[in-house]
Amino acid sequence: MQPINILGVGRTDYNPKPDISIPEMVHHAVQAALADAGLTMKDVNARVTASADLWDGLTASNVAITEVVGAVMQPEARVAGDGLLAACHGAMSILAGAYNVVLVVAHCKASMGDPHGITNWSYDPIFQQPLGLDDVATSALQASTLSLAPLRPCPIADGAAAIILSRPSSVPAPHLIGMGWALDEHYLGDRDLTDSPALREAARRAYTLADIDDPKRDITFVELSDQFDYQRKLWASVLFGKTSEVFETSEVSARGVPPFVAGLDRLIEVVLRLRKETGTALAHGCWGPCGQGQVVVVVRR
Amino acid sequence: MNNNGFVTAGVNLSFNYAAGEAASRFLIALRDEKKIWGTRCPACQRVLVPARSFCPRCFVDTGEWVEVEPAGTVSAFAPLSPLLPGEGPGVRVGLALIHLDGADTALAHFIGEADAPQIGLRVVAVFAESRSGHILDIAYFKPTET
Amino acid sequence: MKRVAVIGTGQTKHTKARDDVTQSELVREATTRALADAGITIHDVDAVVLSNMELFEGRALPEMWVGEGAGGYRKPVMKIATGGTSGTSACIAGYHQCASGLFDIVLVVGWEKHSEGATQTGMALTDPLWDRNVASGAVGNFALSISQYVAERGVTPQQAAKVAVKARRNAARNPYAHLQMDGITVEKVLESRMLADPIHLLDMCPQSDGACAVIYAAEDRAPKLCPRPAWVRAAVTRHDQPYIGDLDRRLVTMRTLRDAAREAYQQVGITEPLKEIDVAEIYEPVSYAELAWYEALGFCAEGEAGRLIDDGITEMNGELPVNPSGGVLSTNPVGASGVIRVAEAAMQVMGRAGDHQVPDARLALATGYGVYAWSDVIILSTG
Amino acid sequence: MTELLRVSHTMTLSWRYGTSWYFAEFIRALRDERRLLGLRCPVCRRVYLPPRPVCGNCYAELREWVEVKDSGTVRAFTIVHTPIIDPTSGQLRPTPYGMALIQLDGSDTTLNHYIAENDPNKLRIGMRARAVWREERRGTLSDIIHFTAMNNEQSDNEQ
Repeated sequence: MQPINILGVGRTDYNPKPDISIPEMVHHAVQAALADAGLTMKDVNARVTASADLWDGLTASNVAITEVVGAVMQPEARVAGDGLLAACHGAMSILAGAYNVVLVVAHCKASMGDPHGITNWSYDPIFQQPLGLDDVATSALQASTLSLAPLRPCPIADGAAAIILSRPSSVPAPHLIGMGWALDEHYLGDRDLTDSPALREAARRAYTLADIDDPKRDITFVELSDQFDYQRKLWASVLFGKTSEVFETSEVSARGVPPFVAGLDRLIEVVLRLRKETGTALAHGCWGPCGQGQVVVVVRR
Repeated sequence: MNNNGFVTAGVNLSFNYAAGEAASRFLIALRDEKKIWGTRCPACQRVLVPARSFCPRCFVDTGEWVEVEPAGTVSAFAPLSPLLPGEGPGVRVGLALIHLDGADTALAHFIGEADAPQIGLRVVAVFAESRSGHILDIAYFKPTET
Repeated sequence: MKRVAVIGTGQTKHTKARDDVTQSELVREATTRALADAGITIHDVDAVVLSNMELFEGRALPEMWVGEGAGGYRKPVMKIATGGTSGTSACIAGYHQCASGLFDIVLVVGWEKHSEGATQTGMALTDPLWDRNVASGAVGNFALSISQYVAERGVTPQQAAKVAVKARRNAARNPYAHLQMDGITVEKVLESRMLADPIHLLDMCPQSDGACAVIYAAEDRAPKLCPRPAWVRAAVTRHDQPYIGDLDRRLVTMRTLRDAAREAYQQVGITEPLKEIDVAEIYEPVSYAELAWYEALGFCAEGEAGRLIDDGITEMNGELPVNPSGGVLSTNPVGASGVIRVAEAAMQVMGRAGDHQVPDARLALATGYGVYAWSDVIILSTG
Repeated sequence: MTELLRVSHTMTLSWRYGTSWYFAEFIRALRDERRLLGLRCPVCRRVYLPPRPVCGNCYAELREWVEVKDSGTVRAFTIVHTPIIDPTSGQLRPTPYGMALIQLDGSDTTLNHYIAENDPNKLRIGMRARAVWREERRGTLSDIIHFTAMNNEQSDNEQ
């Protein structure tokens, strides 16, 4: 694929913000990204937002942020899933020739409601939801198959993240050069929870686009998403085999990054580091039960 | 409205999900016969439990209905902390994935009447006294007598 | 940057309640039909885009469960959700994904099972600080905007009823449509129960269970797979401010649809839409909206929409047939409704619309409508 | 034909919606002073009700508070006859009832609220209406019970 420029990044902190509205929170992240890119909203042709209605307690949850993302009388697509997926979609809409500059924004205020109870509604309603499954219970199931314990969930976090993508150019910004995403099966009992074929597939697609033959050799560093601390070890082993300590990752689970923002936050982390050093880096996002959805982006500078 | 900088609002809504023909037949067998059925994928030959109308991997209609054993092996286990509403203490102790004998996939369900369940434990289904055509017509799985 | 065409479509029979299938199985039914129509298998599909109004069924991340029904196993699956425009937005997203060169074949599926939710569940979670204080609902909100449109344009209840009659008569020739009312008349519409002045029951769309799928192929594959593919010529989105009270006489101005259509026409080189467009599938949740959309889409001058329906211009045998499928007024599984518009427009261009085919349709328009005034416009053609 | 089953679930969830400075101030003025506050856009000068951080038309930040009157002009109306769930109670609201989009004096947006009139022939676009308040206010739009026609079309200043 043609490389896509990452012109600017911005994010809020991820502390719980009980008194801050979603529009105001998103506004701060968008303003930060525009300032970082040295652009104004007039320069943006389209936006791709990422949010989840049940976490926001709002039907069509991007309605609340229409004005602060500059979408009035403008194009916007909204991905219901991880923000890194929204970045992939933004890059594709540029590759399609539809837009030159795309703003990608993800938000979630996990402190608003019951972020674990909500996840019960993501299991099929016939066979799994009646068991009261939630992300804590199913992650414990997954950890048991890996002989990993104890389980530490990501602290409750609120925040927004934004990036600005543009057409390929000679600007010496970090470039998005590969991306891939995939879903695993839904029924937990259909899956091999000690593995993540969806992550394998997402990475394979990203590597193919980025012309990476040997990820252990070609990738300088990675930033992984994990909603529970055991997950980082699993994702790292799926991506690079058991001995993956050469890859540094900053712990999302320890710090707390909201769901749906985490993947985009990982991409921002990658971009910030690639502004200081050259290399090829991988940003990872996941969403759904035991990481049923997986997304990988490769960035180079 | 309060002075904490936020407004609390909630919902209390009911949803009624169609089980469809395949899952209905599976649930009716639990209710009327205390039997557990799977369906075999004609492409990959796996027996899927609970029964499905199509194989998610091969995207083909499943054909043959296959009765599987009510007994199987625990392949994942997590202790339950907050029990389901109405559940008496000490009966259901955890959630598990259970590979029933004759099935190629595992069933997610409860483990009960067990002290310290571990992966590899052999368990058997305990059916609820009163059954309504629901996955909880199996009350839980308990360790088999050795 | 590749050209992209629709090479296959598939939909379920839309109806009040599909108890015989789960949401996942419903989606699989539409997917399987679209694959057959395109003459491909699920293994040929490179990526999947889904559309659904998840809170109507109370779901979180419904693609987790339902993605399997779209053959999403270990494939790139993305769910797009923008309210009522979800279906057309997903079609535009799928088009962009295919045009990007990353995927040769992209499947878009939209679905809704209103029968699984309580009435108005999706409307329960509006802005708690504002909209949630009043019981207006979609019907009440439309009625308010219609009062402005009627006052300024002078359209009559009879003219609106004619739109409702046209939709249901067209639907009677579409085997997948939900409402089949061959014997409907203007009188029956006007005698039907008043929901909110001036909207009668038969002026309004139903709530349906249903799914619809569209399959795109990129330029190197489409001509080999389909003798007469429906090429995407334009795909434009416009969103608007979040509250109904922000919008200046929304049905009268409908600035999003007006501007999206203007840009789409410019991209395709359309200067006289009524003459040049052969068929339109537009998202009209209520009869009066179709009249307002005629003006916003430039089918007629402002104030002329009533004449358009009176003169039969938009009937099946008119100059520009609008909603040969019966439209949203006959079939409304919301997450699928926008996909149905694109599928039906594509079917017309592909010559596969069966009993509701417009003869030799070559240039087709599809629109999406959502939230208070969000619009999508998509144009398809034979070349 | 197989007997077809359904599986029921009840969703009982609640959320804490952050008000931020702008809705907090709107709520305070509404509850404590029975005043309605809007925000004026520094670019297009439109006064927005409800308040918000950004004018979407201009992409400009809003900071200037403007008091909006509790009386205004009806810009749209309907009589609702079909039962609609009242989101404040979760119950169906008894029908029929009037609704209107009312442009409050001093505001450039309209407010979607109830109007105490069930006969459409007695409503018209352009008529004047004023708010009828509850005795005890909680700081929500429901502190206004409904709007009522101002038959004598008195001045904007009438309280």
